[in-house]
Amino acid sequence: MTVQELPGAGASHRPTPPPAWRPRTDAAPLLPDPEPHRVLGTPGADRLDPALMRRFYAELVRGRRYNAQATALTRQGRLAVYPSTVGQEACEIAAALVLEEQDWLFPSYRDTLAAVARGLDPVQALTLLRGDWHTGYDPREHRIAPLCTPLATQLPHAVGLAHAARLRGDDVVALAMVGDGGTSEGDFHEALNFAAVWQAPVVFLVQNNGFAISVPLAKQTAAPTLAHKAVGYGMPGRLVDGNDIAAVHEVLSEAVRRARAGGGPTLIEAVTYRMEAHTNADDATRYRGDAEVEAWKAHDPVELLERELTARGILDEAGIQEARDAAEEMAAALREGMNAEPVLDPMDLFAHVYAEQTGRLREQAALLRAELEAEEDA
Amino acid sequence: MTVQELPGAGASHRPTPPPAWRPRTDAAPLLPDPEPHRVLGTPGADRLDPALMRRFYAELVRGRRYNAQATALTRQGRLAVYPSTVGQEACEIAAALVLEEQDWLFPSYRDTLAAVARGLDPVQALTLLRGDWHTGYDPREHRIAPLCTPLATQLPHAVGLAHAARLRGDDVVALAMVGDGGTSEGDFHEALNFAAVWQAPVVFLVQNNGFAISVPLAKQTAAPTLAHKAVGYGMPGRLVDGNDIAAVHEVLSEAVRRARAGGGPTLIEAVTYRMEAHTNADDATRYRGDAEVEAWKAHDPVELLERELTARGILDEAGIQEARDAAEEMAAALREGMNAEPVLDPMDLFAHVYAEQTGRLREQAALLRAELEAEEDA
Amino acid sequence: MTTVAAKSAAGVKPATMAQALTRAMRDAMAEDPTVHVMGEDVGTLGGVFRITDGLAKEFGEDRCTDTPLAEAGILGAAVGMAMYGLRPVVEMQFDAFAYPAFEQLISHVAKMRNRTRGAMPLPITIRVPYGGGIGGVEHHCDSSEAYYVATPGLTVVTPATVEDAYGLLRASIASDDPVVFLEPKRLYWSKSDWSPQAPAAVPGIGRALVRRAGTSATLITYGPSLPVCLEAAEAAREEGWDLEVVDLRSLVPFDEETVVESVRRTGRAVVVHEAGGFGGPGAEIAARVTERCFHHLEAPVLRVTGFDIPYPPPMLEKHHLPGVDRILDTVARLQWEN
Amino acid sequence: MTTVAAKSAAGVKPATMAQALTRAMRDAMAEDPTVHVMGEDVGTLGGVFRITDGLAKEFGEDRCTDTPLAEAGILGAAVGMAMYGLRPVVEMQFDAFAYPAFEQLISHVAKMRNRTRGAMPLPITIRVPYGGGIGGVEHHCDSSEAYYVATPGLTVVTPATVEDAYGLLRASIASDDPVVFLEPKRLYWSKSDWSPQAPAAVPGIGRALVRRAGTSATLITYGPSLPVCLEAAEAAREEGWDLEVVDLRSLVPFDEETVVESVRRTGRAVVVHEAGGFGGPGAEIAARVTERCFHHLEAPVLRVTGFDIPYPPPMLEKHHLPGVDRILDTVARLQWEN
Ligand SMILES: Cc1ncc(C[n+]2csc(CCOP(=O)(O)OP(=O)(O)O)c2C)c(N)n1
Ligand SMILES: Cc1ncc(C[n+]2csc(CCOP(=O)(O)OP(=O)(O)O)c2C)c(N)n1
Ligand SMILES: [Mg+2]
Ligand SMILES: [Mg+2]
Repeated sequence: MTVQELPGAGASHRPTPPPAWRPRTDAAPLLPDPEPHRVLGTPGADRLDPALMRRFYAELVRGRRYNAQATALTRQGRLAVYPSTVGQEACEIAAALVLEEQDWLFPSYRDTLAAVARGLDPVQALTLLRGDWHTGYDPREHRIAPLCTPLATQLPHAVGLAHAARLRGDDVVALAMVGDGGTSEGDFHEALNFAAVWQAPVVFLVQNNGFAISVPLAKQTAAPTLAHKAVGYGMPGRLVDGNDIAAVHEVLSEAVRRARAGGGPTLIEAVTYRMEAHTNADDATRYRGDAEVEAWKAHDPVELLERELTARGILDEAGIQEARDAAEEMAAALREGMNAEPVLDPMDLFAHVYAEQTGRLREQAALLRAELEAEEDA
Repeated sequence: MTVQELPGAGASHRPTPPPAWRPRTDAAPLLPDPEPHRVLGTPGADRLDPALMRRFYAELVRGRRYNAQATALTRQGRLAVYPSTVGQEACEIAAALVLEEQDWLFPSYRDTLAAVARGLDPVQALTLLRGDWHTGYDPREHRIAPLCTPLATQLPHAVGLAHAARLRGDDVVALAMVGDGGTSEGDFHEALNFAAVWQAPVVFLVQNNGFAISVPLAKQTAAPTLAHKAVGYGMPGRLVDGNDIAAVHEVLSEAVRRARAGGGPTLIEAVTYRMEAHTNADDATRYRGDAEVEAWKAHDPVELLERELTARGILDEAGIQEARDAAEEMAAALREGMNAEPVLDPMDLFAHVYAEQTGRLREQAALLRAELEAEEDA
Repeated sequence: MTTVAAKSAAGVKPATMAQALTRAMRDAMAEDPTVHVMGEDVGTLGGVFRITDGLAKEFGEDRCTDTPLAEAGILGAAVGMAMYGLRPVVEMQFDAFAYPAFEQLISHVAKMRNRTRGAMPLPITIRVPYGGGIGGVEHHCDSSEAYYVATPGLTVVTPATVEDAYGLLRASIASDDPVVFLEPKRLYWSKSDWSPQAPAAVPGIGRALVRRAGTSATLITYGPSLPVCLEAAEAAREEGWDLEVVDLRSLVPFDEETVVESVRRTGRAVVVHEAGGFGGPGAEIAARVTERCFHHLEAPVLRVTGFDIPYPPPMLEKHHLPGVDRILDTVARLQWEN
Repeated sequence: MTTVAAKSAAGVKPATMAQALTRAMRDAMAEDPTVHVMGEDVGTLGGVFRITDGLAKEFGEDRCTDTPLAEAGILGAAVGMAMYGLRPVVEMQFDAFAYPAFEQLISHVAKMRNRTRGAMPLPITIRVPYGGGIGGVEHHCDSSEAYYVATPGLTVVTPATVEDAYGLLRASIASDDPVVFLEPKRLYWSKSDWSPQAPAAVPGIGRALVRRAGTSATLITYGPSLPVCLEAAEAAREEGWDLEVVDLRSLVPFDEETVVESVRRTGRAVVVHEAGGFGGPGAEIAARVTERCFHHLEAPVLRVTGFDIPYPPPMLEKHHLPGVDRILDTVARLQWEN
């Protein structure tokens, strides 16, 4: 075609752009307020529900105690490894408590506390880390996916499950937890994209605790905040003070409500801090100074709530003591549970690889059985 | 610690948040203008450089002819498969021409035209698609990475190469091309994140041509635009009319300049349209209607420029004819090159697997050689 | 064998493997509302090989879904769907494009049942068009079965006939375990007399079949190499060899009994597959068969496989693929004189 | 053997495999400015196993870089760096965390040289701590060598001694081809008298070594199973067997000649590795050795391997790992009476 054949030329020739051009959604409402949402210590705290707050407090104290007990168990050789959530209890507990019975929790390897706060027996929650089996509970019974070690790989699972529930017309929301480091993985990206395209009822909770083992956030991302990633998927991003349990719970509640109502997924970044080393096997002094840790101590999630509640007269000495007693009880039960030798059957190694054992596995099972019998005889 | 031990309680107790809280960058400058950048048909066209525009025009005409010729070759069985860039020539050519000699181009499987526009012999560019070898040229000689078929996997390569060049103090920018579908892959995410964290001199050009084979953009993402993904990595995102070569070139130039100056990566979404089927083997009528294609015909990249330039007197009949003649010459050379039987040595199969052949490969090579000799004897 | 004409009254007419696969999914979806098909281009387009043709139309886009372009995401989402009780059937567009999903496959799909002591099986079928011989360019012709075979928890199935395409895919979708279902793409258009109305029952997963009885030596093969082996067996008659041909049909579980029985009888064996030889499935077969047939063997078990190279470009692939001559040359090396 | 005391004057003192690996990278980085170490936590922390300890400090963060947490991104970026002429040494934090990088590994790292007719080799070393025996939980103990071995274009190396840790890692970094360098993590703290000042020259990649000469049968092994085999060989003396132990050192290229020579001499062989047996590297070794030693063999080549199951939890791993007794029981099955 030559220019002569064309109708009109010059500045006025431009046709209206084809439809694919238009941005489909307005980005503005998806962008996080760069100031993290807070409730405790702000006028918003006036609206706190005293009963819920007392519950939060009791769970925080219990969570803190659980962390201490689990770490003690590693020192006693009763637990192979423990990634502590000291400092992150507000996120763990809000995540557990925001869900309805029928909802699903997708914890990362660090989030045993969330599972415990959801009602899972602590010994079962720690089975993986004790080393007797890979998962200590029936995920379907508790609607808690197995603690997930390969980072971010649980996120597409949460999306798929939420999507499946929605296809079946069930009222189910999935809450998936991941760390700041985990956001760098391809699976994070793919999961969020699927969730948004499918408008799946799923909430992504990123606990930005400042570190991926030794790697600080600044080496992990150059984004303004992790919550800003949301807009790239077309879902809202929210930033919250992860040590303020009331704030985390509010933001999560809103996201869960949206998801439940068919409004699609939300990405939430909870800014918090890993107060202890990556795990008991890690030496945090190799990569961070005390000053930073000290600064965060003044922003402790348990204390933040305790101060608010006592100042408001919602919590008194007796209430505090009650929470501590309950926590001690849990700790004692946990100690007892973990001190009991787990009953292990080596033949389990072959029992669940397939629905039906292959011939090769039968043969290998027979070999091991013979060895074990010979050992017993000897 | 009890509340009594704490200094102060109530609304005024809140310590200033620890440093990790602050967003590091302001998101606003990273967000794309949701109106794609345009030059042709706008007052901005006044600033066009006539010589550069004539060059663009010649390349567009050549590019269009190249596409037609390549598709014709598939019908003649001279090319196994060809993914056409008809409608996308402005992106292909701007990408090639924006780079300096020492810069690197990372094309996707579709971007043979960009490689050709960069100066690669068309027969070499089509080697992969003809089927005589996987890559038809020495990437280092041309600073064109091999055409990349596994989607988005070339993006981290571009980042690594750009980063390496910067570490060595070399003035090299990498330009990586990917499709709208490719943005869904984990490698896209990981590459952009690495690029931003490393502030690597790399430019990502997403050609949003509306489809990933049969899948329209709406099933690929819910994002306002693909350029909005940039903010999640902390790099600027830009949206451009991908059929307006002057606009694409401007946006690319700016990004290349930034990268070269140490300003880090940019994500550019060029909105364009795949006018033909995915490849010659595809049947686009199964998933899209003619109306959409027709709408885009009115926005053809070659015509857009032709109209502008003729209206402005930058291009005349003679100039158009000259461009066409040059294109015909290229097409004739391409036909001739592709009609020549490629010289193939089956023993090449074993020549480049390792620097030094393993014993097993020597044995297999000997087997094939014996077979070939036996065939020849027969 | 009855003729096509004679059979057509009963709905039996030539059908391609592609059609049988489509039908298998269709029938599974019709019978079981928890079966969901998903992948790149599987919906509106019906897949680049048209294997899911018509499913989105018949069952809706929620049952046959065009996903975003991200294989780990596809398989990961399928894991979540299966956790909720669905039976996802995932299409990987080509062999090499399944690699991005390997972490999901190895670390989750293969391990979830075991991880949860059986509480959470994952009935996922992963369809992977594999192998060469179709003139495909790089990344479109890999025979990646070695990776799957070496991953405990996966069932690995590959049909070589139209009947098996239907029967094994139905069995795979019905399986409570994850199945990697390898579709020999160069057999997609192979034909057989076959009735979608009353598809012949075929032995299920884990059973090999003797496709041709013979006495001189056993060719052990599967998928795309079965027709080549049958052709070789025909050609071998001229050389005076009566070759038995065993079609494995499933690589995991591996039907040792059928193979061992055959090799003990013939005393000689050659494993044939397109995948590279080094560390390929043929290594396991040869090693195991030798272990169990040692004193019956007149010669070592040999292998005819793809070379240990990246898959060749289209113009050279004919040199790479195991062909009749290479198989016969190898049979000739089975120490007939001793 | 000289004593530690006697040697220490010459700088020879007990060193761990971990130290030798660190030293290998250090020396390579000092000699060649194009060597760059990268991975998760390799910089400031020195890696979770401390194998990169001190490198960031000595060479700066640009030479030893803490990357974002994304294995495909790490390996993909390394490909680009190698395209530009650097020699990246990539650390995958644990075996199972290399899986996200498999597409980059299989489709690019392994194929780039071949794809470009040799124009663009990729001298990348991928260090993967592998195997069990350290009480690690799920995903931290995989023996994934079967995947690497079945991928043409990759060199696959695994040291079993302190000397080899240094020598083979230096050779891997110096190689113009991509090397998957498998580090047996339970040998990280194994010790040997060794001088970082004058490390003994060891045979390079592609050479197996007879670690113990013997006459009754050959144990073929590598990496974490070498010490177990040596112990088994000692114990076997009581049973009257004099076992030869071959350490493969590199799985690709596989030093057939050394192995074949040994097996032809002893007439019996057992392959020992931690990886699962089905489709594992031992299958290739057994198949190939049988092919080349058939008439020298008194019994089929047997395998002692990990079971064909997902790696067990810490409390059960002892049942899974090939141990001395299981090796001896298997040697006993080598048909000594016939
Ligand atoms: C795919 C993958 N790569 C590497 C690891 C090893 N690893 C375990 S935890 C961890 C850091 C995780 O950081 P983050 O996501 O921030 O979570 P956090 O530990 O802070 O809770 C790493 C690298 C892993 N588990 N999975
Ligand atoms: C990892 C991977 N998955 C699947 C494919 C198969 N495939 C080839 S092109 C294509 C669509 C690509 O769409 P897009 O990224 O938009 O690029 P376009 O074809 O439009 O240029 C697909 C799915 C592939 N090449 N690589
Ligand atoms: Mg973290
Ligand atoms: Mg596209």
